[in-house]
Amino acid sequence: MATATVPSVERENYLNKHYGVESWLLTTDHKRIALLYLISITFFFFIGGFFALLIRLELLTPASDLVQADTYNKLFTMHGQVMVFFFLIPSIPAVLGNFLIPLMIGAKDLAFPRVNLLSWYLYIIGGIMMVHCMLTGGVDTGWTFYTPFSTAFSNTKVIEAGLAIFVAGFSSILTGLNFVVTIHRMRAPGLTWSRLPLFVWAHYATSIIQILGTPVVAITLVLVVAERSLHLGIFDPKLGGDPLLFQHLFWFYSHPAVYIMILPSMGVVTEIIACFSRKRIFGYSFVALSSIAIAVFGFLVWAHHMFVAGISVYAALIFSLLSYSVAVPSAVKVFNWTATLYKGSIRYDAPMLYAFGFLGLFTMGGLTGLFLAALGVDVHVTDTYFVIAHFHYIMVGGALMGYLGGMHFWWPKISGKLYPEGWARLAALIVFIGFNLTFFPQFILGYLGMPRRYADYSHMPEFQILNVFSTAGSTVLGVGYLLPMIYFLWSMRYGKPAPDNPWNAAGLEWKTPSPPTTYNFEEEPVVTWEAYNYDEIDKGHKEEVHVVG
Amino acid sequence: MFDNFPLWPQRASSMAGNVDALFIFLLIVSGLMTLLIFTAIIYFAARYRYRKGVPAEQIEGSIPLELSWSLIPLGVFMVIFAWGAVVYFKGRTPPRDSTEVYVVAKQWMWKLEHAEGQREINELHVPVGRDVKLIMTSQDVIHSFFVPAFRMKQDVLPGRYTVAWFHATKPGTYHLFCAEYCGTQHSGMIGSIVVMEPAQYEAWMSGGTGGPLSATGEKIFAELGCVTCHRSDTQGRGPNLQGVFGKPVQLEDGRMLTADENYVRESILDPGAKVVKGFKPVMPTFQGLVSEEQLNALVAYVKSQSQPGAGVAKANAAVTAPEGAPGKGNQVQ
Amino acid sequence: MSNHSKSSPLTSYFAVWGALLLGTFLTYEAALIDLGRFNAAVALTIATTKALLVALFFMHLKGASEKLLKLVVASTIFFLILLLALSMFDYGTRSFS
Amino acid sequence: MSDSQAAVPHHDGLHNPALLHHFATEEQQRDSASFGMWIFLATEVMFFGGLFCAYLIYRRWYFGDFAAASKSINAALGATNTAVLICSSLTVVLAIWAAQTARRGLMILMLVLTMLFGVAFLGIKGIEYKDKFEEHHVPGVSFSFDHQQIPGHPDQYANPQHAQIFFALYFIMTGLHALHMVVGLGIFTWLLWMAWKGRFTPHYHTPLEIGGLYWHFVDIVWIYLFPLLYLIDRHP
Repeated sequence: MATATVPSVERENYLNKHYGVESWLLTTDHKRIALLYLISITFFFFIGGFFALLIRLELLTPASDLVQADTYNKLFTMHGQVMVFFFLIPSIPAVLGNFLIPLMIGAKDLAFPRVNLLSWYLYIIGGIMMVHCMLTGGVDTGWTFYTPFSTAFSNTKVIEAGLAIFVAGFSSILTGLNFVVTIHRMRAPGLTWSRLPLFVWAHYATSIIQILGTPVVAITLVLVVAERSLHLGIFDPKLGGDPLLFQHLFWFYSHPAVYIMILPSMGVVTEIIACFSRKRIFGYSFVALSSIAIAVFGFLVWAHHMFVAGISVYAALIFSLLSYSVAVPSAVKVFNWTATLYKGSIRYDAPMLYAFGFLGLFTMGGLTGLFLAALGVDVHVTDTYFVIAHFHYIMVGGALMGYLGGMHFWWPKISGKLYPEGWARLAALIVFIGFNLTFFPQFILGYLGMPRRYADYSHMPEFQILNVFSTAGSTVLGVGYLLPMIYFLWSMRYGKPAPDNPWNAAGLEWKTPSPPTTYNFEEEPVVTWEAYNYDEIDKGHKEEVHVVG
Repeated sequence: MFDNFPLWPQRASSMAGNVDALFIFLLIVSGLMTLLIFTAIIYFAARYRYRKGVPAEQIEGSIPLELSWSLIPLGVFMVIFAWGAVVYFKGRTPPRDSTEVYVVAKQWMWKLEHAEGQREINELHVPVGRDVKLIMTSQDVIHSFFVPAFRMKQDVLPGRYTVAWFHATKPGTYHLFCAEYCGTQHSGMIGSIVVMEPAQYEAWMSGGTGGPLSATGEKIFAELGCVTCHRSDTQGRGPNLQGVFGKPVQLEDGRMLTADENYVRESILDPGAKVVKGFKPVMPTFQGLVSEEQLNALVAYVKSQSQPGAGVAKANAAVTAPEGAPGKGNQVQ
Repeated sequence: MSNHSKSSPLTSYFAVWGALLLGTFLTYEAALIDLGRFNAAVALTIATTKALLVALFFMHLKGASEKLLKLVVASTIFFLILLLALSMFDYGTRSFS
Repeated sequence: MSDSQAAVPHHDGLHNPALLHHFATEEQQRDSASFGMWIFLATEVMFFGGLFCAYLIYRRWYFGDFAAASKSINAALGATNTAVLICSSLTVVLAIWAAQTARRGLMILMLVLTMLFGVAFLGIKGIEYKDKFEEHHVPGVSFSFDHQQIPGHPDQYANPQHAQIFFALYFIMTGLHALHMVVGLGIFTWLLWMAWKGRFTPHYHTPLEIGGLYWHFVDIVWIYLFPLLYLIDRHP
């Protein structure tokens, strides 16, 4: 770490400027709102993780002996809903994006600070509804709400869960809206599009999906609620409706939603790789444009979730073909990250370990996506554990690794404290091992034919050994996720004060104090350099050292 | 230990080889890509680790490289796509002279009925080496008919028919799963496919009771009074159903469509939706009056009316000489 | 987006208003004539013209000093058409094997 | 794409109390606000888009039933409502023009007129809903649509179930639209209050502009809803 001087007297910053509950709950400071989000999504992450552990424990033995089938169904439903809508989608955008985008573009705040606060409140209202729903019985439809089961057969709290997600959806829309306007309108002088950090590009692409995709799932949930309460027939074949219409509308959002989770993570990893290999990102403009390409192409592929659902074979053909259009920009990113390492000066600090983990897991997740996009193979592996493994490699291996990497990378900036590096490296290693142990066996299980959402597999004892591996892995993974939680909290009190730029990183956010002041910059910065100008930074730094020496 | 620790599913249908071949190809391709990327990452990470006094060398990027690593993967992807599409089309197109089995799914059981009249629950007996076509519908929610050993899966929807087919190649008993989450006892909606040698199968078949499904259908057809309008001459108020199935039909609004299982089904439940040219929409709906099983029997009956020399006698004959026997199966699709 | 031009925009406002009322009248009348399958096409064409008039003149999209807003509108329409077209494609080609 | 690198230092003396601290200039603030509203409208387009998608699919499937159901709605009321909304859009642009040209009285008058048109629209909508309610055309247990002929097929009756899907979409789409009108009336009440207080000047009237954008958008949605819902196969 760099040898910047740390002031002995605590400076005024966004954390200590005001005290009291009100100063937090009514704040319009994007950094404080980011922290509000951080606390709330951490809460939901541990709820979702608890459900996941129960699911894995139940599957340790073939019979449904730990929990009954209906409880199990509620567990995986609420695990999915909590993790997708209340953790992964807000995770990086609402915490790191909220905190960093104004800092990275040299702005005092997001364009609409009050809207930003509103979106946190919407999230909280949705979250409270979700928690209430879970405490009073829960839902058992699967996070996908497939009709007509959800509208006419399930006797659980579908309406409340649907409305909770509806409300939380508007939080996501408003976050995306705020980002797009901010990125367009609030950049510091000299900060052209080609100088933007790729983190910002990734969030811009994410916002497009949030703005254009989320309303579709919102209206779909309205239709589900209306159908369920009034039996209109829109999704009910008994009344002339088509259940596949629901699937079309649902996946129109929910496939791109995966990119809401993974694109910001890609942005985080890009920043980390550049910093820890001291290099400008290889093929900057290709990495930037591939984010946009993923967001746009992501809207073309939704029906690949429906290859065996009864859609027309021609539609299946088109959607399979289009699915590969997303694979290309994803591959381009991986190759560019790899090429960035070439002739770098690479350090293995904890954020970089997470970035390496991301690269490995995302590559595997992405490549198994090819299997699912291939029509012939998809027929066999869809709705099996193969799919579960695939999307966990993307959404947990990818998105969550990026999130944790980003949390470590920017923790000194956010909290003003250094986290314990040794523990952090250990945690990264544990997460990586635990993750693979949990989810790799599920690929094999899937190809063997174990269907997803099975509470009981006592007629198929041959599946047990792989399930035991998976459950064992999940406990390791659980430890891996608890550790950062513990040492981050520890560091807030006992951690060493962080210098302004502990990693000697490029980017405007590091030119502010750690933690930043309320309005981020004393004077509006003027950008005269390209993104990732690590050569200049390192040269300057060396000279500095030279002078000192 | 390995008895209970399989790493590859059983392979028991003609499709299984096709799917496995593509799967193995994908394993090789993605294995190579993983190897390439991981080797590069690990090598770079080790070779270019931080050393004092050795600065990073800045490289801007390279358009030829970018193009090659977008276009080469794209080419590989297109191969995968085309191969996958070929396999898929094969799996979606039942051969013309398949033996037919009607499947009715409900929470949480599979009801199966052979065209010959045998009924089964959660168990399907089929002969080895014959094409079997499944005509499936659901009474309630969406289910999915999944036989891993056959590499076959198709969602079963309420309100319409979906079709799947397989050609079993190896005698044995194989898992049948419901693969689409369908409610509390979803994981209990399992069964087995028993693939038998033809001789054994004939023996099993002859043990059954009841006439062929089309005969049941004919009885229902008479009971519901369908015969009064759908007469076997041109004088009826409804179309003569002989030879209709599988043929193109011109509708009253000028559209053309093929009279398939779903069309017959819709015409029974929602007769006004697609009226045949030259007829009045006078038929009442039978929605709610016939069960899924009765509907299947009616469909089977209408179908039997389009087999060569259609009639009850022939349909009865099917019991002793099952379809698929040489010279029998020229049913038009 | 304020209109800085000196000439009063009132003429164009009233002209657009008149055109919109005329369009409404035309839609209504056209629906009463049997045009076969073109009824829907005519109705949608008129509706789109009216929507464009509102967007361009009342919402000042035409005078917008930058292309950005037009890009937003164009891409929104693109994604909407994507949703409609790709899902309709499934329904249009769905048939029994 | 054109960017606003708007970061010109404050012009002293021109400082507007409405300029929020995090914006450098009023221009930046105004551009951000209107751009934000446009993006919000993009969201709204997709929100209605899901409904249009459902509508198009079922209309294609059940064209005759949809036509019969559509014919049972009062198209004259729908056409009147279209005209009412178009007039309200005119009064909105006139209000903005009045603000630009410092005609406070005219601005207030136009805002009041806009709101009156909005209320009239909702009133007419209410009459329509009342009719539908009395005819038992509201989906649900009391729904009934028996013996309604399909236009162009005098011997054929519409399938009530399919007609019910039409009415479900009709009520959801027009209901959602009406909800937007109510929200719009709320926004305009606030704008009227601001106008009354004299907050809008030729120099600063951003809220009026973005409120207007919203109002026009709601108008555009109706422009599509009217032919799609009221005018399916209406010819004799």
